[in-house]
Order: sequence, then C-alpha cells, then structure tokens
Amino acid sequence: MEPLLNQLPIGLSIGAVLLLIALGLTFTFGQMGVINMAHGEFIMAGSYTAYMLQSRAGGEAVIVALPVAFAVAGALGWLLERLAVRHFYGRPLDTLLLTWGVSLVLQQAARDIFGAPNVQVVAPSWLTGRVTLLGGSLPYARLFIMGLAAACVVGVWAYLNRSRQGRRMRAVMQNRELAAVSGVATGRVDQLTFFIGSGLAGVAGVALTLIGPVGPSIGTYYIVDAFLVVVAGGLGQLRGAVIAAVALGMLNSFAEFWTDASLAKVIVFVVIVAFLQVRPQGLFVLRSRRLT
Amino acid sequence: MRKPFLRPLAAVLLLPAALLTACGGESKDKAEAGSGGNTVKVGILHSLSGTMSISEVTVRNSEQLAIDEINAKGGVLGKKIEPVVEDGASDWPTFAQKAQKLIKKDKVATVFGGWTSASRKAMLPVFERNKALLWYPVQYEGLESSPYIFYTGATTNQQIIPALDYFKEKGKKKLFLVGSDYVFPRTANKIIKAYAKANGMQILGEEYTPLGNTEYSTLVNKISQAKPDAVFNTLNGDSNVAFFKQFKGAGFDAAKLPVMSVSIAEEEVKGIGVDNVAGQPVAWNYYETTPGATNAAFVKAFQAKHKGAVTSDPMEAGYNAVHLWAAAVEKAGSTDVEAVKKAAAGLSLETPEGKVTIDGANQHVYKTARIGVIQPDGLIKEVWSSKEPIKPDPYLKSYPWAAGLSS
Amino acid sequence: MSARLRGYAIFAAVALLVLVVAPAVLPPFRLDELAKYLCFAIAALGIGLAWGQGGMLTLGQGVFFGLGGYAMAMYLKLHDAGGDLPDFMTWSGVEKLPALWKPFADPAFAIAMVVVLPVAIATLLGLLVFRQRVRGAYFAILTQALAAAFTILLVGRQGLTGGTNGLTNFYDFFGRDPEADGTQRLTYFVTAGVLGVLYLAARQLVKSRFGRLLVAVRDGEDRVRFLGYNPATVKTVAFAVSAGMAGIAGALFVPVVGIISPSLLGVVPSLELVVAVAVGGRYALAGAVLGAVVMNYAKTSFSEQWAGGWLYLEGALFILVMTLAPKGAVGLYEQARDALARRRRTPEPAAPAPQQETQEVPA
Amino acid sequence: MSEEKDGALLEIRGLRVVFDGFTAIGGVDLTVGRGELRFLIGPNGAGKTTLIDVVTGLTRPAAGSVAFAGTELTGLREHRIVRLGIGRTFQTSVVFEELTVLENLDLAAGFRRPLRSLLRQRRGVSDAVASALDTIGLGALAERPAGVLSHGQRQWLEIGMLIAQRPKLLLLDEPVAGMSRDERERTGELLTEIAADHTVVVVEHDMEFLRRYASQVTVLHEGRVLVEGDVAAVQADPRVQEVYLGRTKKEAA
Repeated sequence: MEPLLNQLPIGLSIGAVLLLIALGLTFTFGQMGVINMAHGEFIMAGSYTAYMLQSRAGGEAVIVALPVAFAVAGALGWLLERLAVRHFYGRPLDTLLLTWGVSLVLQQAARDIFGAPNVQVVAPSWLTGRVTLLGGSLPYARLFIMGLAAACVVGVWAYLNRSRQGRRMRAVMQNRELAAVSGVATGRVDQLTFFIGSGLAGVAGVALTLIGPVGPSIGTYYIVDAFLVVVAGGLGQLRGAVIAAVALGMLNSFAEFWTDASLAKVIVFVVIVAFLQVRPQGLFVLRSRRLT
Repeated sequence: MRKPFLRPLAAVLLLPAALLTACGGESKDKAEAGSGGNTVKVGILHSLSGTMSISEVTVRNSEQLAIDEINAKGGVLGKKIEPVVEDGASDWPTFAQKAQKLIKKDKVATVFGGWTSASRKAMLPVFERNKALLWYPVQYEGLESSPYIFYTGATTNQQIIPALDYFKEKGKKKLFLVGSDYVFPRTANKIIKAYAKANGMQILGEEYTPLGNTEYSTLVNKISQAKPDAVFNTLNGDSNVAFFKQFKGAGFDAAKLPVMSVSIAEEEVKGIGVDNVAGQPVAWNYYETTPGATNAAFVKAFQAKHKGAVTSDPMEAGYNAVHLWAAAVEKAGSTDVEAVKKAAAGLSLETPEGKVTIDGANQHVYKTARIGVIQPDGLIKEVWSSKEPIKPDPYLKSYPWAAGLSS
Repeated sequence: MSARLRGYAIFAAVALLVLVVAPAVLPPFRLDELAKYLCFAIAALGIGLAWGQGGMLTLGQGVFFGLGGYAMAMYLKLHDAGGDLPDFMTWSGVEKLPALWKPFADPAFAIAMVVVLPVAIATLLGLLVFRQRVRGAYFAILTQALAAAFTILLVGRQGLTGGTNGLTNFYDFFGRDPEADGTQRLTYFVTAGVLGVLYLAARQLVKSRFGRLLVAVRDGEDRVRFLGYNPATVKTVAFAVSAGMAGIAGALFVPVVGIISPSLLGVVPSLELVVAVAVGGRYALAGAVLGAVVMNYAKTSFSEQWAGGWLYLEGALFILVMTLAPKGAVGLYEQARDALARRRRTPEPAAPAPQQETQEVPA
Repeated sequence: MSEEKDGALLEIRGLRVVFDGFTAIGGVDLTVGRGELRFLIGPNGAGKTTLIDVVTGLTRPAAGSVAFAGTELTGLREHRIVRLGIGRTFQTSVVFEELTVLENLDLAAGFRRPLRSLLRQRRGVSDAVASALDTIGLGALAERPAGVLSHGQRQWLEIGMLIAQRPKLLLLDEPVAGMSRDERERTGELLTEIAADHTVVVVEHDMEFLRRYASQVTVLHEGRVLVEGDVAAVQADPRVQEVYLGRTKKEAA
C-alpha cells in the first residue's frame, strides 16, 4: 500500500505543474477565447529569463526571475495581442493558427539566440533537499512548485474577484458588448488580460527549470497538456482549472504507476473525451441564453 | 455556380510544376558538370533542423573537419572532396528522400549521415536498391548488417555488454531499466535481460517513457520502491535532463545509486547540469579525454574551428567514417562502391579512439569499449576499458546466452 | 455557362500539365517529390472539406493519414515477409504474428481498411463529440490531443507498429520494385489520378445539397437545427469523408516515399497540413490543393538552402496570411479578379462586393 | 394544409423555467388551438422568448409539460421537434449569408427528403420552395446570396424558410422588430396570408402591429400569464395597462 500512497503527493505535484502551465490559459483562452499556441513559448521565455539572470543573481536566479519572467513573458504576450491577436477576436480558430506561426518563429529565435542544446539553470541550494511524506520523499523543488501554484491561484482569484480591474475583466468576458456600452474600455482590458495570462506562463517557465530541461522546444512538451486542463476544467473557470489540474495530475500519477508512462498519456486522453461526453462544456459552465 | 472552382486549381499545379521544372533542368546540368570534374562529391545527411539537430549538427561539423583535413592534404585520388550537405529535418521520410536526392541527383560517391535508428532504417532500402554507400556514425541497437552501410559507431557488444560487464565486476546484481520508448532502448533492454539471466543478475523493473517526456516523479518513485543496485538508462535527449533533475531532487546521486547511461556524451552533460550527473558512469568508445596524439590533434583541430565545443563519441565516429572511406578509396584506387567495399574489408586506421579495423564480414568496426565517469567540469574520465578493440558482433552470435535474441 | 466550360478547360490543362508535361521534363527524383506533395494535397483536400466548408478545424488529420498508411504498409510488410514475421518484429522480440496483423495479408482487405479504418474512427469520434456539441476551439484541441495520444500509442507498441522507426523497407509493391524508376513513375500517375478524381468528387459534394447544408452548419449550426437537420450527423459525415481522404493519402504515401512512421502523424505534421490549406485558401478546394503542393515544395527547397530559416518563413508566412489574407491565395486571386472586373466596366455601379470581408467561423 | 380546425395543437401545462436560481417562467398554462393566430405579448423579462425556447427544445424546463398534437416535447432535441412540425424564427434573423436565397429556402424545405438526394446537386425548384418564394415576394433576388439582403428582407426570408418547412405550428419571435413602416405593413400582410392556413404564435412588442393584425392575445408578465383574450378585451384590461404603461412607457412603444 505504501508505494501507492506515495503516488498521492506525486499526483498533487504533477497537478501543480499542470495548473501552473494552464493558469495563464484561463486568462487568454478562458476569458478571451483566444487559443494561444505560443503559450508554450512564453513558458520557454520564462525559463530562459531564469537562465539569463543566472550570471547576475547566481543561485537565487530562480527567485529573482519570477517577477522578471512575469514581466518579460507578459510583455511578449502584450505585444502579440497588440500586433496580431486583437484583429482576430471572434475567430478563435484563426487565432490558433496565427499564434502557432508565432510559436514557430519564437522557437527558432530561441535556437538562434541561445543555441539548440539545452542550457543549465542551477537551482538555489536551499531547494535541493526533500521532505519525507507518506513513506516517500517529496523534493523541496516540488513543494516550491506547489506553493507557487497555490500562490498564483490565490493571486488570480483575488485579482478577479476583489480588484476593480478584475471585475472589469470578468464583465468583458461575460458580455463584451454590454461591458463596452457600460463604459469599460474593452481594448485596455484585453491588453491587460493577455499580459497577465502570458506573464503567468513566464512564471511557470521559471518553475519548470527546477525539474525539466531548458531548451528551445520545451514549449511543445507542455502545450497540449495545458489546453487539456482548460478544456476539462471549463472555459474561464478558475475553480475548474484547479480541480481539473489536480484530477489529471492524480490520474496521470496512478495510471503511470499501474501501467507505464506511454499508456498513461493515452488513458488521460481517453478519460477526457469520456468526460466531455458527460460534461461537454467542462467541469463548470457559465450558463447563458445566447444562441451560439 | 458562378464561382469557377477550377481556375484556382490551375494556378495551383502550374506554379510548383513550373518551379520544379526549372529546378529539374538546372539540376541536370549541375549533376553532369559535377560528376565528371576534378572533385569527388560526397553527401552529408544529418538533421540540421528539428529536435535531432542538437546532436546531429555536431557530427556534421566533425565530418566537415575530416573532409577539410583530407582536402588540405590533396584530397582523395588527387581530387578534392566536395560535400553536399542535406537536412534530414529530424524526420525519417525526409532522410529517405534526401538520400535518394543525393544518390540520384547529386550522384555522390558516398553518404555520411543519420543518427537515430529510425533515420537509418528509413535510408537503408534507398541505399540497398541503388547500390550506394552510407556511413552511419552512431552507436546503435545491432541486429543489422546491410551490405551498403558501414557502421562506425558501436554495436551492442561494444557498448551495452561491456557496461554490463562493468556492473558485474562492481558487484551490481539488481538492475532497474529506464528508457525512452523507441527501438534502441527496447532492444538494448532485451539484451540486458538475457545477460542478466545468464549472469545471475536480477531485473527489478523495466520502464519506458514517451520521447520528450518531462515528468519523472512516478518513475523515480518506482525506482526507489524497487531498491536496485544500479540503473541502466537508455533515455534520449531532453528526457535525460528531466530524469536526472528529478532523480537528484528525490535524493539520489551516483554514490547512492549509479545510473549507467549510453546516450549521454560530453555534449549533453551541460544541458542536464553537471551537478545532477556528476559521478555517474557512461559507456562509450571515446571521450574527449581519451589519451593519444591522434585524439589530441583531433580535439585541437575541432576546437580551433568551434570555440568552446566539446568532442564526443558520435562526433569522433563520424570523423573516423570520413577518414576510413578516404583510406578505402585510396586503397581501391576508385570511388566505385563495390571497389571501396572490397578495399575497406580489413582496413585499419589510427583514430582518436585508437586503432580501428573494419570487419569485412559485417562492415562494422573493431572498437575499444570504455566506461567513463562524469567529472565536475563536465568532461568524462575513463575508469574502465576493454583494453583492446572488441570484434563487432551485431547479432551477438558469439554469446551463447544471446541465442534466440536475433532469430 | 462559359465560366463552367472554361473551368473544365483549365482542369484539362492542369491535368495535361500534371500527367504529361511534368513526367516528361522532371528527373525521376523530382517527380517522386511531386508525388509526395500530391499525397499531402489529397489530405489537404479533406481538410478543405472539413474545415473550409464545414468549419471543423481538425488538428489531428495525421491520425487518419497514418491509419491509411499503416494499413497499406502492413500488407506490404507481410507480403515481403512471405509467411515469416516482418523484420522489425524479429528485433522487437515478437514471436508470433499478432492477430491484428493477420487479415492484412490480404491485399483487398488492406486496401479496404485504408478507407474503412479512418472513416470508422472519425465517425465514432464525430458522433461522440459533435452530438455533445463540442465544437470550434474545443474540437480543435481534442483532435490535437488525439494526434498526440495516437503517436504515443504507435511508438509505445513497437512489436505491433515498428515503434518510432515506423514501417519501411518494402521490396515488392504489387509485383514491382518500389524504388525502381518505373514504379515511381507509376505511383506518381496513380497519385495524380486519385487526386484528380477525389477533387472532382469533393467538388461535386460541395455543390450538392449536402455541401450547401455543410456550409449552413459552418455558419450557423444552431440555426440548422431549427431547419430539422441534426448538425452532428452532417458534421460527422463531412469529418468522416475528410478522414477517408487522409487515409487514402497516407496509403499512397507509402509506395511513394517508402515509409510510414509516427513522425508523419503527430501534432506538428497535422498542423502543417492545416497551415498549407490556410495559405492556399481554405474556402476553395483548389486552394487546399494549391497550398499543400506549394507549401511542401517551399519546405523542401527552403530546407535545401537554409535549414533553420524554414521555421521563420513558415511562421512569418502564416502570420501574414492570417492577418492580411485570411482567405489565402485563392482569396487574393478572387479579390484581384473582382477588382479587375470592376475596373473594366467602369460606369456601371459596381456589383455588390463578394460577400462580407471578415467571415466568421462560429466558435 | 387541411388540418381539422378544432382541438388544441399546443398544450403547455405548469411550465417552470429556472436559470441559475432566477425563475424566468413560473408556472404557465397555455393552449393554442389548431388554425389559431395567437399573439404573445408582455414587457421585457416576461418570459415570452423563453416560452418559445422551451417549445422548440432550446431550453429545458425545470417542471411542466409541453404537448404538441399529443406528443410530449420536453427532452426532445431541437431537430426532432422541427421534424414533428414546429418551426420558429429568431429575434435577430439568422439566414445563411453564403448561400443564395433559393438555397436557403431549399435547405429549409429539405429535411423530409431522402438522404441520398442530399448528395445530388439541386436541379430546378421544388413546389414548396417556389410557393414560399412567391409568398415572401423575393423572387427577383432568388439567386443572390442572402448576405446582400436588407434587414426586412432577411426576416421575410426567414419566414419563407419557415413556410418551406411546411410546419404545423409557426413560432415567430418579434418579426417586425427594427423594421420600417413599409416593411411592417408588408410583414403584416404576409402574416395574415400565412395565418390563413397555419397555426401561428407571434411574440411581439409592437402595439400598433398588434392592434392591426392580432385576434387572440396572451399577456405574460414576470413569468406568468396575466390575461388572455381578444385584442380589445386585453387592451382594455387595467392590469395590462399597468404593466405596460404604468411602469415603463417606452416598452409599449
């Protein structure tokens, strides 16, 4: 039974990673309906930010990099929104393809700037330990990621529900026309939404340097999973994203434990399709009476 | 329907066909001019883009270095070697098509190329049907011996089996096998299991993860539950980074649990992070630190061209391939494929890894197996070797315990 | 009527070019490459139907391409093995021919499966997904995940599928050596012929009542429901047809290139097909064909010149097309044609512009 | 259409609809007889459109039953309901802009056709389509894409599509909203023409239109039936005047 218990914290920590990479999408995809395929490359931008800061901040680069990566990835996202995405509202499929083009360019740019091989980001020394939990060990790095994910969720929740800007954002999401008529500058809100959503990807990118490779193609490893979380969680639903991420993390952890890593991925996909049979709109739906 | 559907279609097929026609015409001229002149064309076919480009570009560089060296000394048969470089784009069908292009359009004398098994398997029929020659420079899973391919990397009995011998010598009895989900790890593990059975070792687990997988906590948990003496790692590329970071994160290091890797060379160490793999053993036939004048010259020449670069086993095997081909051509007095094949049999050459000899029977080379340990500076130090070159045995015919593996 | 005649004339001219001129002037290697592009064009035609006409952005078309390709390759492998195990099974440690493989020894069965398998799977997926009104972006993401899952499955079951290597090394293609120039020429003609036939069939489908219904579903799925049709059925049929086309494309790809492997059916190759369709012009079937041929040609020739640059070019081209010409090359052509026509008959008040400019695909 | 003119065609009993805690319809009974022309009126939020949505399957009720010619409709999917013979239009007209007027009508007339006829190209114009085209008077625009039509023309096309479906019951949701005076007049004539041989339920705001063309009227208010009767009686009812005029004048305009 013990090894099985070990899978619980592992599932939780996989869930935390999924949540972190998907959180930004609940903004761009969830609030704005934009399928941003370059999201993975914003994650990459975050990872490279940590790498760049290493020479200045040394071992603490990961911590210093969190706000910087948020700003860098956020700025990239903002630029993307200003230059391209804003011409595409209401055409989600076109945005998907457009941002895929952007992601190709960003990947190649990373290859040309940082070189094709992976680079090394050293974790701070105080993150190298681990705690023993349920008979297994949970590295501090994982705990850090869980904590970061939780902090981001709380931050996002507070922003959406407690701040004026956040309420505007939700207003625009629920009814763009009405919000515009009510005096909300929807264009500004869109820019901000995109900035935050992309910035969160940058934060995820920094965290991922602790456990994964840092290279030009890392975005492609995470993007599909991230979208599956949002699809399963329901559009624009923070609650849904959290539950879906943890559930998928657990599913992944136990499926891999009982079968193998390849089959686990297939199982996750099948479960999601089956789930959508029961809940085609994801876990939580905002009910509306609009046709289409 | 007022809209003429068919008109755009015309534009469709006219444009590229016209372009292709133009191309075709031009290429014909080129090919004729090239084949008769005073150069010898050879093809270099590696992934210059896509996921495999990280590794393959370095091999292309070392092959280019060998060509430059030969040209500096007057070329082969008095003609300069002219490389035609093509991009396999990390895509196996592209390898097949580019191989075809090199053979049929550029009419190259030979091709140096490939890295993954999949790319080699894709190219193999092209070379066999066209009776053209491929030099493949990477260690691989064996069980193959094409008459039109020379294998200058290790086959399993020159890498996997020596690594197991090393573990056996060190008294490791319980192994855990970790690999990426593709041909090489699966074949390697099959051999390891047979070896273990014959040598009283236990296999506690065998796990595969999809290529590009980055989540290893469950796997690491499985390993720590199984409590093996050692891990045999055939993961590939980026997965190694994630695996070692998470392996170390869970509190493992080389002293606690050695992980023998067969796909991590000097190039990869940097990306994984030295502190995550320092002290871990790897199995190859060559390291940058391998002693000898030939290697010193090779490393010096390579680093003169590529500042700060390291040299690794596949790079050296690619470098050797070019020199071996050139030597065979000189010996045969011709670039004709059959003549070169004949001349290559039994051919010996002093290379950075020491003396290598081509085994005419299976067109692999005799290679010395070396176990190295990753140093804190990122280089690899040899700690064990087979002392002398091992005769290549791609089908493991000389190992009784391996009977039935290659049937 | 004259437009229609002209259409036929142009089709005939293209056919002449593809079937007579190209084989006459192109060296065998280039002809083989063109054949490969034509395979992709067949798959693109299916995407044009599902996405352009039906509004279903399918990012998993590689799966169907793969199913067709594997069905064909399994037959060829078994035929070559002549009663023994196929070569890759030997080195994967498979001792007995898996039951899944057995029926594929029959060429008729294998060729039937080229179409049946993709159509069956697409129908199943379509019924599940469309009935629950999963659409737009959700559908796109699901099909993308399908492509990812399918590749992992193929790679993971090496004994059954050849793993990452895929299936390759065929010696006998219906009594011919697949690498011989003559065979390659033949496969080229077969591919071109199939493309032509499927193009005409797809065009007929678009003009039929079903095609009109499909466009209606694209532009107003919910409204169609109130006309008494079940949009799920309409979409499933179109999706299945496009899957079948991808399957045929995959099957032809095997003799043309001599390999089928998971690297051809994953997320990126599937997306690249869609990109090609978008660049060519998604709303016209000819645009899909044009896009596939031109983009793949560009990719090949570009990577021959400047390997890393292709990604920049592909990305940039894509951004430009999506922002400036969402209807692709065909859209630009039509705009130019209409502008020209307007200029020609100056005094007359211009005919109403060809529909609206920004055409919305329902989410 | 030769339906018997007696007996109820649509019977709604105890209907309740709840949106996330908000009760849009709180217990409505409504009977529409065969051949009737019934107007549904009421201020914003009265539940008129919701009622139509429930009948056509777009919205699921929390409780109650909707029977059409004896068949229970709740739980059926939209296209099934259409196939039983109920057609509707929408407040904001939705026609297929890419398709021609004729193709729009042809599509609407098509669901009864055998499946294989779908695969054939349309040749000629069927009787149902021709008569619908004639009724709505868009014959001159038959070959033009619906995208070029004016707002009024689109509404007529929608009504035409409805007729082409040959339904037993037509539900029109604010057919004259946003129309010019002339267009209203034309729509009114159209309505009278259709009502002659169809059962029709019209949701409308426009009081003038109501006075001119309505006979039987049901007034909804806050999710309940307030009054039912003929136009004159309803107009005279003080409760109706209160909900319309007493609160917000502009809604009655």
